[in-house]
Amino acid sequence: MANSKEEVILDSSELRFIEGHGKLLVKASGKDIVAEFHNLEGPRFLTKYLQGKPAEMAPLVASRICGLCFTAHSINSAEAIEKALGIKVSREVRDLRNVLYLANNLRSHMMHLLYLSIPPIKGLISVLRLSDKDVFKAGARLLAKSTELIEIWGGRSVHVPNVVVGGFGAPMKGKELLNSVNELEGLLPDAKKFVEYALDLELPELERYRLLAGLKKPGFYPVHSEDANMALTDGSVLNNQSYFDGLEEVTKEYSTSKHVYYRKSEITVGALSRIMLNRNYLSAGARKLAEEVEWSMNPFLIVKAQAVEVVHYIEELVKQSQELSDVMMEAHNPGVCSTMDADAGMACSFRGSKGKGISIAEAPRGTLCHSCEVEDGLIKDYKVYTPTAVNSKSIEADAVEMVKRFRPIGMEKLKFVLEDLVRSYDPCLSCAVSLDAFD
Amino acid sequence: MSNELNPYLPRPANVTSVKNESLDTKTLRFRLINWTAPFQAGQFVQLLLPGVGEAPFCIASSQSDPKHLELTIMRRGIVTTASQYLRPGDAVGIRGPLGKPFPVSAFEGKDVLVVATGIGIAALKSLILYLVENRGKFKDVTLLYGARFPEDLVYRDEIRRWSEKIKVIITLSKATPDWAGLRGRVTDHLNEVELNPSTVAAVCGSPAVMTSIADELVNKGLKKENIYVSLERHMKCGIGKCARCLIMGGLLVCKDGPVFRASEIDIRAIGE
Amino acid sequence: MRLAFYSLTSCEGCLTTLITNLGPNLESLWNIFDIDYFKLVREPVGGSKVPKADIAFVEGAVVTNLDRKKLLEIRENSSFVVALGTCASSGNIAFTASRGVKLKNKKLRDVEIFEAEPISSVVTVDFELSGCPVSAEEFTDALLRLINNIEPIQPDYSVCYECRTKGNDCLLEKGRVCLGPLAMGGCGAACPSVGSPCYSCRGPATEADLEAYLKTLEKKGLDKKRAVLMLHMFTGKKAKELLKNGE
Amino acid sequence: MPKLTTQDILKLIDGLRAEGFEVISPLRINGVVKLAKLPPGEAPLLDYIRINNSPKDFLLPCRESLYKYRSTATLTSYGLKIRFPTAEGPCPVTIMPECTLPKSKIAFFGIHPCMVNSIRYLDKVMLSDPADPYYKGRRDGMFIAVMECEEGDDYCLCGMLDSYKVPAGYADLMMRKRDGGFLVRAASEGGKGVLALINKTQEKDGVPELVPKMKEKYTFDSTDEAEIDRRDAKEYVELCTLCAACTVTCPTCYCGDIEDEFSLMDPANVERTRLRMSCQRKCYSMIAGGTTFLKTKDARFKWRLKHKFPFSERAYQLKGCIGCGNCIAMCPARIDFRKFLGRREA
Ligand SMILES: Cc1cc2nc3c(=O)[nH]c(=O)nc-3n(C[C@H](O)[C@H](O)[C@H](O)COP(=O)(O)OP(=O)(O)OC[C@H]3O[C@@H](n4cnc5c(N)ncnc54)[C@H](O)[C@@H]3O)c2cc1C
Ligand code: SF4
Ligand code: SF4
Ligand code: SF4
Repeated sequence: MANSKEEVILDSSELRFIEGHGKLLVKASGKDIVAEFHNLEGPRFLTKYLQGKPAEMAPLVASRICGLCFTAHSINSAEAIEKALGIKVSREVRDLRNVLYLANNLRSHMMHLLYLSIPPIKGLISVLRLSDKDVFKAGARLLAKSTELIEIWGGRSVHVPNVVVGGFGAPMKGKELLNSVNELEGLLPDAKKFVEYALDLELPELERYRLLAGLKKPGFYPVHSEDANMALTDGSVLNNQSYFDGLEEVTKEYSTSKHVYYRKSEITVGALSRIMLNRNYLSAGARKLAEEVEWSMNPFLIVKAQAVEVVHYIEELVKQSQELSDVMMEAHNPGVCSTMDADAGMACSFRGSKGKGISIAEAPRGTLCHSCEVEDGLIKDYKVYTPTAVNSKSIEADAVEMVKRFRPIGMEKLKFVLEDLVRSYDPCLSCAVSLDAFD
Repeated sequence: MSNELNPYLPRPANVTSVKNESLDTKTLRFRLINWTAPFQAGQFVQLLLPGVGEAPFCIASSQSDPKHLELTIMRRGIVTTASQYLRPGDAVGIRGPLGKPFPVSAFEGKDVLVVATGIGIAALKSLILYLVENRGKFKDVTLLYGARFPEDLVYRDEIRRWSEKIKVIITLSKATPDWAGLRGRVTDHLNEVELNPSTVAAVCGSPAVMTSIADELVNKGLKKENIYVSLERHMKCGIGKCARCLIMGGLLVCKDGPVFRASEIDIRAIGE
Repeated sequence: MRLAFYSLTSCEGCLTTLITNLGPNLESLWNIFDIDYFKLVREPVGGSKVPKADIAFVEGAVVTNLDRKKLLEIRENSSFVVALGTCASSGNIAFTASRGVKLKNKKLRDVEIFEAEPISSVVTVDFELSGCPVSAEEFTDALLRLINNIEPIQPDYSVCYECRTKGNDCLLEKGRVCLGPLAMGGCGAACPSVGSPCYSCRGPATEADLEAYLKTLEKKGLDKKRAVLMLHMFTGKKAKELLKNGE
Repeated sequence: MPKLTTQDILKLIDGLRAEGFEVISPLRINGVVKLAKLPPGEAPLLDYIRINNSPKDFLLPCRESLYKYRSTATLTSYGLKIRFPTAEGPCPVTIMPECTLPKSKIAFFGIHPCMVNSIRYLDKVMLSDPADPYYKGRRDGMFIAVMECEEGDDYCLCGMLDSYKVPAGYADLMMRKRDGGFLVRAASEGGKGVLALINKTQEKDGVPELVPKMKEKYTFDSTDEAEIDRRDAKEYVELCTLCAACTVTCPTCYCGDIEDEFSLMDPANVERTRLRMSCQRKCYSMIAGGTTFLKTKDARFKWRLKHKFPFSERAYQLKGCIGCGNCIAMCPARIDFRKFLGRREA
């Protein structure tokens, strides 16, 4: 609570280049330094809205949580509902969803790196001022391509209607999609150019120990896969359910999002955690790039981790699409893509079913959990744990550490570095808003 | 690509002069660049303003000069608003002449009554000019022109000149106190015109008004086939391919009109 | 010509749509206009976060006290305000969802929340571009018309019109409730084209006839309650008006 | 009549392709039967009743560019401005439209007689003086292989409009079902030439006319304008939501709109585009100032019928309705104009 001795030493005012509205406040009270990561974005009552609504509405509503990684939210939500209702989707659907997830993460990373994180690190007010025009063009091409993939697949470039409970609404446009993926392969040189630019960035040093967490599955670099476990950097591996049960939310009176702790302590999720945990399973090109970087628990490195992942996602997309080309081309057989009988009213087929479902996947910003409870085809409870909420605690702790170490360079300068720090986490404040913060 | 082969293509023209007629109405004069538009009274053109769009307008100049066209345009929508800003020298595109004219030879040797309300007079101007220029061919010629406010009256100078050759009656429905002339609607003043069963009438105005004028004329003993109306509809292609200007009876305003005999169409249909 | 792009409470999907779908055109947007602020793309230097603009595009619904304050400031500094997307034009899901929510606390330290409103409930809006998300094409078209003093046009057709133009099979025939006949077109029937029913994310069509639509559902033996539920989802305030007139 | 195997059909199609035709035929795409460009190697769907679109989609596309021209739009320091108001002095540019007319050779393979009649109707409209050059460019040199129809569905009404008869000069090949296969005969010189490719010669037997069975029979009393006006349509259109599916899917609805389209990349280049229009839409009959001539649902419903029957008969001596029943089958409310115009027979 407000202490008379507390003194605000840094107020970022509205954070720039960030999805949503927020600010960072650093206070000194005596010798202690406290940081507050404010989420100022308003709630949109989405999870509340879902209560009492037919189960198949969930992916549609969940999609609106975020305008950057909407595909992740739709897929997670569809999967949570399917689990709650005991619907088994075909292997093909799962594989295809995994590929779509890759495209989503690729797009989100490109958007974040290109428009949000790199320009301010370079001290620019917009990516359009980037002196190296080729880098911008390369990045823009990649972003456009990944958007195109999502559009062909999802039926629209933002808020994809094709991801539905039970699979996909309409069969894939296989040929179009494969052509597009092949063109993506042609963009690898562009990607390398862009990624190298990102890997060359000079970043501050700020190592601080904390637990990193992410999905882990031997032999894979998991993104979206139902049977992957959660792993922590202390070596523990747990199944999804116990990770989920270990999550706990804390309300802060300054933020519209809650802070999420794992077993009462701080963990960090996101690209850096994934790299730290699964580096060996990166695709060949990405692994090579990853070797050039000295990885440590420095949050600024998240930007580079994302850059490495960009190459990984492209290579994986190409590889997995080729493996799945038979499935994709089978456009005439809707059964492959959906376990639902599209012709029967879906709401009716869920009548009487009840259950709980959890879906955990590696969204661009880190591990994303959707959980739901369904009764009689209607949603009883819906919860979303976003990576940003999980990372909030780390952001604050890092900010404190930063101020402690670098205070001598002056708060005016530090302000920009601190903003970069927050942005490294690629926080999405719109996603993180939780209505429960008000309860 | 020549326009003979592709009737959708506009041909170039320049604005040569602009005349303010009233607050929201201007008469624009165009010079056709390397082409002519031999037209007859009552026909219209499609005017293309580059980057804005196309709209149909009746030619409001004398058919004796096919190298120049005049259009009187009232500000109403996109094209008409943009046209208010045209200045001499500006380039536009014109397609036309389009539509069927007034069959003026059938008017010869008869009394002719021209009834116009509001901007409708623009559609009748070429006819009036023809009547004035060939005054000897017709018996009594009367122009009955109604508007709302004194400011709305257009063609003031011309009307003064015409009135030397034909009878002109002007009436205002919302006249200001200082207005010395007639008041009321055109239908109130039809009595002032001597009508006989062979009188030919040409009418243009807003849809509802045209219906009541035509009705009134029929009541006064005019033959339906001697009453001509000039209609307005949403029009896009101007050559009968888009069916936007289809009216009752399956006629197209662009091809079968804009001039119709009241006997060809249902009078009530004019306003519907 | 100065443009500005703002975001209130939203998912920022509309601005993202513009950014990604305009692609290389985004750069030409920059060459043609003075853009002092574009959330996610260009941050203002120093001074006000709400620079003077000729046309301001505002995404998002008004939920918090901060939104309200910002919006008033935007109105004050912009000659023409365009609501960008369904959040801004009808309040989106939040409009319905925020009504009837009981919270112990509606005020945090800096943030106070209210029932969600479209921006037109707070300030005068000059034009609305609907859609969740907006269509980049419609945005471009509207922008080009606006700067030429031509009033942009809202589609006067329904989603069915586009759905049928694409030659799709009708979902109503398959026993699924689809709001196509009521919904304003312009999205290219994105949802029905992939077999998902239309939820009318662009608001009601100009001549939406709710009564006839509900009777059609009845004739087909489809669930009317569900249609009303779906209608409430995106269309927020506009659905409320439509239903009021319909009853 | 020679019988066709699937192999023969593929050969015929290859023959057409070799002559430069773009083959369009019914196909099942994602469970929907519609006319589409036939991919090489694939066989057309010949056993079907209803297609979701019609030949007009290929002859009179939903969106087509008529011509391009440079507008007076300029980039100024103040931003982009199309030069109204012309603050910078008179505009020096002359309008020079550039256009390329389409030139294509289309072969419709396996369309039903009703659809053939729709092409005849569009021909009447679009080729009457002055001919529409865009339509003409697509239509000229067309090849039509007709699949005769044995039985309609609940909504078909070609039986009562005689539109199952293929008009003279509108078929190159005639095909009909027989014993699980297809019989074929040439109906034109072009057709004979293609048939020769598969070495099947024409036998000279008389072919009996095939009259499709109608599931529902109606008689129309009169389709006069006065009669349509006299009748009360309110009860029929009560359920109409003005979604315009009836006109969109009607093979003979040709109403259009023309608009200027700009692009942000190059605003000085304007494209004049032709788009589809529908009499069920508000702006169809709206004139400047907002006056709308067709205000109500029943006025628009009647208008559609008047355009199909009396108006078309008057202008082109041809019914505008070819009896495909699409407007009934595709209407969400199943508004059935047959009931309005006529009586159902037992
Ligand atoms: C044969 C003929 C002769 C004419 N002669 C004259 C004349 O001599 N002088 C004169 O002043 N006028 C004349 N007119 C009327 C003139 O053509 C109209 O005023 C003009 O077309 C208006 O064009 P606009 O672009 O200004 O209006 P628009 O902006 O096109 O407005 C037309 C109406 O249609 C609506 N509209 C337009 N496009 C769309 C769309 N895409 N979607 C939805 N709604 C739309 C608008 O809301 C408006 O109500 C004549 C009309 C005809 C048919
Ligand atoms: S309208 Fe939809 S896409 Fe746009 S900001 Fe709102 S939720 Fe996002
Ligand atoms: S699926 Fe929906 S949008 Fe498409 S025609 Fe049917 S009701 Fe209309
Ligand atoms: S009016 Fe109906 S039945 Fe007649 S041709 Fe058109 S869609 Fe077919």
